[in-house]
Amino acid sequence: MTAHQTINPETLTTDEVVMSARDVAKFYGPLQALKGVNFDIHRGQVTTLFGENGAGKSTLMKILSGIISPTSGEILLDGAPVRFNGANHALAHGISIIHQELALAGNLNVRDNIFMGREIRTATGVDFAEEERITRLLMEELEEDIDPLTPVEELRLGQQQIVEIARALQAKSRILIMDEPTSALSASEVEVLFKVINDLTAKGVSIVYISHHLEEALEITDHAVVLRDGEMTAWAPRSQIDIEWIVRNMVGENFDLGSPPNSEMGASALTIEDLCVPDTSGNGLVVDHMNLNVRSGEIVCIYGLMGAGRTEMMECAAGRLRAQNGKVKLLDQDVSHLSIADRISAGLVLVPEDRQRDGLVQTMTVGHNLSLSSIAAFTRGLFTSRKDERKVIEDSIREVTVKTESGATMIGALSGGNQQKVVIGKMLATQPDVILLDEPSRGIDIGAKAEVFKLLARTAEERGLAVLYSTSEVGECLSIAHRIIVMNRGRITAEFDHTATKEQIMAASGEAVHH
Amino acid sequence: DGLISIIVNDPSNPYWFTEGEVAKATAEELGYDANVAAHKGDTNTESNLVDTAITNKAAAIILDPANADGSVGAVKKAVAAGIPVFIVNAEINQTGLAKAQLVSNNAQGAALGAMAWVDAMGTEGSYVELFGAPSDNNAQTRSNGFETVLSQYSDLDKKAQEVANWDRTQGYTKMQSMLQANPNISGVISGNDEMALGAIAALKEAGKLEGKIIGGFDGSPDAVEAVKAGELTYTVLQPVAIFAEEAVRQADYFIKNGTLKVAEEKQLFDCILVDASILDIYSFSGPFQLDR
Amino acid sequence: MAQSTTSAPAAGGIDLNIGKILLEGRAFFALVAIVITFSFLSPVYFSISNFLTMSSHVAIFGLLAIGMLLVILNGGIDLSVGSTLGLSGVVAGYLMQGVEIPSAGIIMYPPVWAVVILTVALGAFVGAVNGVLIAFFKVPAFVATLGMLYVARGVALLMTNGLTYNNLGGVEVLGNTGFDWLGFNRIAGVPIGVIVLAIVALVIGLVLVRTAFGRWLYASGGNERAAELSGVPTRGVKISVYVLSGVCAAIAGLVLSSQLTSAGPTAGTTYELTAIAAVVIGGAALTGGRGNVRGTMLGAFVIGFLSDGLVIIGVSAYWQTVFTGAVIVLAVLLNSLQYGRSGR
Amino acid sequence: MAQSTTSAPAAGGIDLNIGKILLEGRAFFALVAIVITFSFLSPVYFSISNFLTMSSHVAIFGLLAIGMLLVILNGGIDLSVGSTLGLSGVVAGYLMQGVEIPSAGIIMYPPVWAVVILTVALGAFVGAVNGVLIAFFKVPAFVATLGMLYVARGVALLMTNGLTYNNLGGVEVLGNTGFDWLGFNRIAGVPIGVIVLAIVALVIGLVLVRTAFGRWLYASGGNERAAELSGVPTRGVKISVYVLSGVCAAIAGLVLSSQLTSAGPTAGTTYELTAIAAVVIGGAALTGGRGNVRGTMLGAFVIGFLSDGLVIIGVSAYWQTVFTGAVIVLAVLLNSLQYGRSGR
Ligand SMILES: Nc1ncnc2c1ncn2[C@@H]1O[C@H](COP(=O)(O)OP(=O)(O)OP(=O)(O)O)[C@@H](O)[C@H]1O
Ligand SMILES: Nc1ncnc2c1ncn2[C@@H]1O[C@H](COP(=O)(O)OP(=O)(O)OP(=O)(O)O)[C@@H](O)[C@H]1O
Ligand SMILES: O[C@@H]1[C@H](O)[C@H](O)CO[C@H]1O
Ligand SMILES: [Mg+2]
Ligand SMILES: [Mg+2]
Repeated sequence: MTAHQTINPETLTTDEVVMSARDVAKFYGPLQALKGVNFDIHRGQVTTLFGENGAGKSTLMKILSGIISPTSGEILLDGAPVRFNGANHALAHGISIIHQELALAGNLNVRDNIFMGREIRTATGVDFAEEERITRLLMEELEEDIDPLTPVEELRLGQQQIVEIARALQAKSRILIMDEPTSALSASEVEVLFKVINDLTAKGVSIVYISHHLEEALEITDHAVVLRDGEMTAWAPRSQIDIEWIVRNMVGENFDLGSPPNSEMGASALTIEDLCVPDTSGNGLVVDHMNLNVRSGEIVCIYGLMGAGRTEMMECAAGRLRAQNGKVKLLDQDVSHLSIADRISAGLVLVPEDRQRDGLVQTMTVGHNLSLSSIAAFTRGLFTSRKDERKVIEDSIREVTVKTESGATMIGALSGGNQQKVVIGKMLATQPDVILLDEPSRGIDIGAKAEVFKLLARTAEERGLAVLYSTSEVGECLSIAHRIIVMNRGRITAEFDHTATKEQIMAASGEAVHH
Repeated sequence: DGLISIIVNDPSNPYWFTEGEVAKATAEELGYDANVAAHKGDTNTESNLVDTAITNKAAAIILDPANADGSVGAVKKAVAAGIPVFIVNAEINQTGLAKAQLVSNNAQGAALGAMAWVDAMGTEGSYVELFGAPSDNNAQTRSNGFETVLSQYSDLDKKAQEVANWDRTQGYTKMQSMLQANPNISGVISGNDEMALGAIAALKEAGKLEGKIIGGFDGSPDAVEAVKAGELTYTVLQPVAIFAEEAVRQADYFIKNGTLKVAEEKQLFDCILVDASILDIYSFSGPFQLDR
Repeated sequence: MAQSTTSAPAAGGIDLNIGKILLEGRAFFALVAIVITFSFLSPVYFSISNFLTMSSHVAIFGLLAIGMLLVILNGGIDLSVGSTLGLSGVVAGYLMQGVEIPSAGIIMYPPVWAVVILTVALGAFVGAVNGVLIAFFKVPAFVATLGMLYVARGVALLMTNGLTYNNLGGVEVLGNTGFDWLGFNRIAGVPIGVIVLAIVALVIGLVLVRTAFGRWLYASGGNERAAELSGVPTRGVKISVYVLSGVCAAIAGLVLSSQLTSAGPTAGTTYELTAIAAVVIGGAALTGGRGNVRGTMLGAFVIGFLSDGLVIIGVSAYWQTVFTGAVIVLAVLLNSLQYGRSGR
Repeated sequence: MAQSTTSAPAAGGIDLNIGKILLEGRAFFALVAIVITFSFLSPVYFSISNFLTMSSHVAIFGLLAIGMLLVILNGGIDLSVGSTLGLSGVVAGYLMQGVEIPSAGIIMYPPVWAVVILTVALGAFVGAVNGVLIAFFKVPAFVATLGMLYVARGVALLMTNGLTYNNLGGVEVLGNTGFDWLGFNRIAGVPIGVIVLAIVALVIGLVLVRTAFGRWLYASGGNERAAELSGVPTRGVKISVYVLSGVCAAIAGLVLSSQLTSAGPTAGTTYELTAIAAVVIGGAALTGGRGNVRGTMLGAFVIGFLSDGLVIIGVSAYWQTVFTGAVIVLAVLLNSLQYGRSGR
């Protein structure tokens, strides 16, 4: 039955518990996301919550922060039961949350986002000047050079996440929940955040922290809790845990991200020559005279900090962005002037960075998402063949091992990792020669990550596919890639083979190697 | 010398189109500049158009009012600005404002039509009525006129009445539905020609046009053609070309002499029945212009 | 497997599985309720002949609604369909009167098939202008088509000087007879207008579920950026839907003017609202990507059968207005409660 | 300091910084171009008295457009404003005629201030019905307000039987005179309607930039989920904007019927389209979250000054229709090219 019967957190800690969940269950229609969870938050400490995609982490946090109510069970605050009706109610009790999916209004500026719904008021309306002053202080604290009056839509993803963090900090809560606050942050930004967290805990603020970057999370955690399929499966203080412990409790076995496959390297599949992409202002270059060559069967990883230009390089190669200069060649054919669709049929495909925005059609089923790029393959004359399409879909589901009831399931019902596999499967179904993947591991759990990498390694080996992927986690460079390329400010600054060390790679990226 | 502002309802109806064109031609013939504008039945637009005429320092306004009650304010405004207003086609419910109101004698026309309708129909049978836009007094006046005559014959049975807003398409669909409910009617009486022509299309489509007595109102060119073709029994010609011209001439007289050409404010212009027998004798020299 | 994908509300269709109809479309219940109510209130309502007549009224709105559906699936809107209908009728009428070629000093009388083709081409052209404004110049669909609503209507009025073309029958010796066939004839008792609607609905339904274009349309309406990156020619799709909407409006214009055997410049005024209402009652989302032909047809029938029913039982015109509004809201209310979706 | 927030396109405003106007609003250029063109074409166009007259015409659409702006900022749309205007006028007219209380056997003549308050309350009620349908029952705004368009119009027609209330002047002895003051009087030469518009624009402009409600509105229009998660009472905001839109429509109805000294049930037909056009020409995005009062006012003036100008120079009604459509598209085309934004 439920894990809490065997593990009782209260017997394992002497620290003061400020908030706890007791036997909390949550149903979304017929789906049970939480199956009776007990969870404690300790004063002035960091409790980290680990778990696969869909384990129920965010659901639990939304309950604690008053956004949704539990189907059953109760929440205790300082030992007394509470019922929140809405986020503001929880906020009034000193609980705030950094949302996993950014909750910002892009049309408003930074200041307005931080204070929306919690205005500082005077007799004549909102005290904008005071709000702006506080915003400036927050940005200083987070060591981010962002003007409070910049519209949020003009910020890059990482900066938006900083705004989200700042908003939670501004609330000055005694309990601060951070649901994957770092998924778009650079290593140095993460460092600043950790410094802030340490200051907060020193002042007695309690933190709940969720991340799929296990190593990173281990740095600051005081207690680790593991959720699996809506149940709590393990609990331990920092002193008793390591990565292996987390992974074992999360998924039941140990994963590694694989090693470079023994594929037969063929001729060069993708050649990028002297590529330049202008930045949004049009004055500088995001991709600066870049040259790159990937052979068929080869897997190349691009490592770089935020803003290094990886996204732009890939989007330009795929035809989404216009190059200012340079050529993109596919198997010696110049594809620089082809449309996205023509590049796909020529064999060059992209798995975009933001799968919700650019990868998936939320109104369609898993099957229709999978078959979207290869409709020609099952069109007979004027019409599509249902039989042939079914085969394409079923083959894809098998090949990329999507966990879904059937192709008829709506895409939104899948977990993040499985959604990511669908985006990859859609592109693989076009039988490409080259696949570009922009941060394919963002926001997916360790198990799903391993599966994605395994899939890429296998396809490279069996089909001779050329793979180019980017990542912001060094650990992910040293997995299946034959070669690692480091990008900094639009240029390639270093190149390694798979025997390189993390320190070498990080140093070449211009990143301060911490601890 | 001077501008005459002509404000009509909606020139997408040939009746009002003729009204505007005749007035404009007359004004230009008399040496004025002339503007034709349309309020499309909206009293607000009408009031704006009157303002514009005031801005333009018009010497006179020829107005087909949007609404018997609702247009009074606009006329007052023009009068207050010292511009003489000559009302055409439809009345306003206040006297002493406009210099003249030249309208067809709708009650007389309706009675004329209804009597012709009874002549063709005989004193028994069932029928339906198509009613114009309720915001237009003429719709009620004509319907009342029909009723006065037809109710004298107890064996004439009115099965249904529908509003079709003077519109041909609405006349068509409403007629089709009424036919469903009353498949055996033998006649239709309509408040204007457009609706009657819609009803004819519906009857034709149902294969039931043969032998039906259908009465229109306006004397529009399309209706005259339909009378010639034997589809429409008659139409009641409104002398719109006559009173539109006359209104401009009275305005001209007033501008030049400062006195009224005709003392009475309300001037009714009798309608003329146009049926097949009349068309044998007389012919049309232009839309709504019957040569006697 | 993949087959059952069509159970999702996104999938379009001409699939006539009864169970699905019952589950999916509350519009279906609304229609049944309307038929039962009126059959009860009037003895003549429930008859083949009345259904056929009502269907031929539905044909006009139904044709507009199918074009509108395509546009709405794409996440757009087309306010110009009523005006395009009017303009198309007028152009057809103009062509039927004979085209004078001043240089040659002759009058050409194009045969009816040529008139039909030219009119449909005109509808396509109007749609293409909308499409280009929207896809290339990034004018919001609401605005581009609102502008076209005025421009097309104005052009129709200018062409006719407000008058109505009346003699659309053609003349035997000129070889251009047959125009009124569309509106007047019946095949096996079914009015041609209804048959035209059925064919268009069937073709578009098939296009939506069985062709690449259909899939592209659902994808670009659901998430345009993702569709583009998946190789969907999103601009081409966008322009195509407006062109198709223009074509549907032109066909509706032809059917209507042949039913009336006349073509006036004000035909179709405010029909855009009715067409949108039909699409939305039929369960499509104005945000794009969701909806199908079956639902839209049900929506059109709900509106048509309701308004004709009210006329047949003799409800006053004012009450008809009130009822129409209430039914639009009610039908969609049921849909919304079902899907729990929000939107514009 | 706080003032400079208006640099973001999102922020609303009454700020009159010339540089910003030039940069931001192409509508401003459109307006200047219109004034110059017509001043050139007609000697009477460029005069204080004509500008005041045209402004009092703009007042009606401007009031509707301000309400519409709020709704559009929220990501919605309100098609019912024209009907609400008509209904409000009729109700005001009804109240001015005296209300018979059958049980007491007397006729009550509410004073003008009471009539104004009751009418505005009616507008608020109509808006609240829209708002509740949209916020609680998740009916898409387009549909809910389309339904209301019909229902409100039908009720107005039923109340008056299609007729128009004419004697809105009131009677001295009954103590209900003064209704026509709104429409007829001037303060320092400026028509009251224009003053009412200016006050409403100023108040709403202030609310948008200076209050929490304004920020909530922009936030929930920009990203409703985010706003809700941040504790913004998004449902309350949504209902409020429809209520405010109803109130604006009621005020417009009062101003109009007092200008006309009569109230007819068909007043305001199709005005919703003009109001939307004004808002969009003024640079607001139909997707929500972007737009401001200044732009909307410019948009309303562009439309009003254009159509009056066309009448003054005597362009035919048909060409007016064509020009109106073309200007709507052109003005927005300029905006779109500037921001490179797409949308509905
Ligand atoms: N609003 C919702 N409606 C229906 N199901 C939901 C909803 N939100 C979450 N779920 C489901 O509940 C389960 C738990 O989701 P939750 O978001 O809590 O996972 P998570 O642990 O945060 O995963 P991740 O690491 O991907 O963020 C999943 O199966 C998810 O699909
Ligand atoms: N500090 C910065 N200030 C301003 N603009 C930046 C900054 N960093 C990045 N950008 C811009 O933001 C855009 C997106 O950068 P992004 O972070 O996506 O690049 P990237 O190399 O793909 O990194 P990643 O894929 O890791 O996010 C680029 O146009 C870049 O020029
Ligand atoms: O008198 C006119 C004509 O009958 C026209 O057809 C409709 O409006 C009426 O006022
Ligand atoms: Mg989560
Ligand atoms: Mg990137």
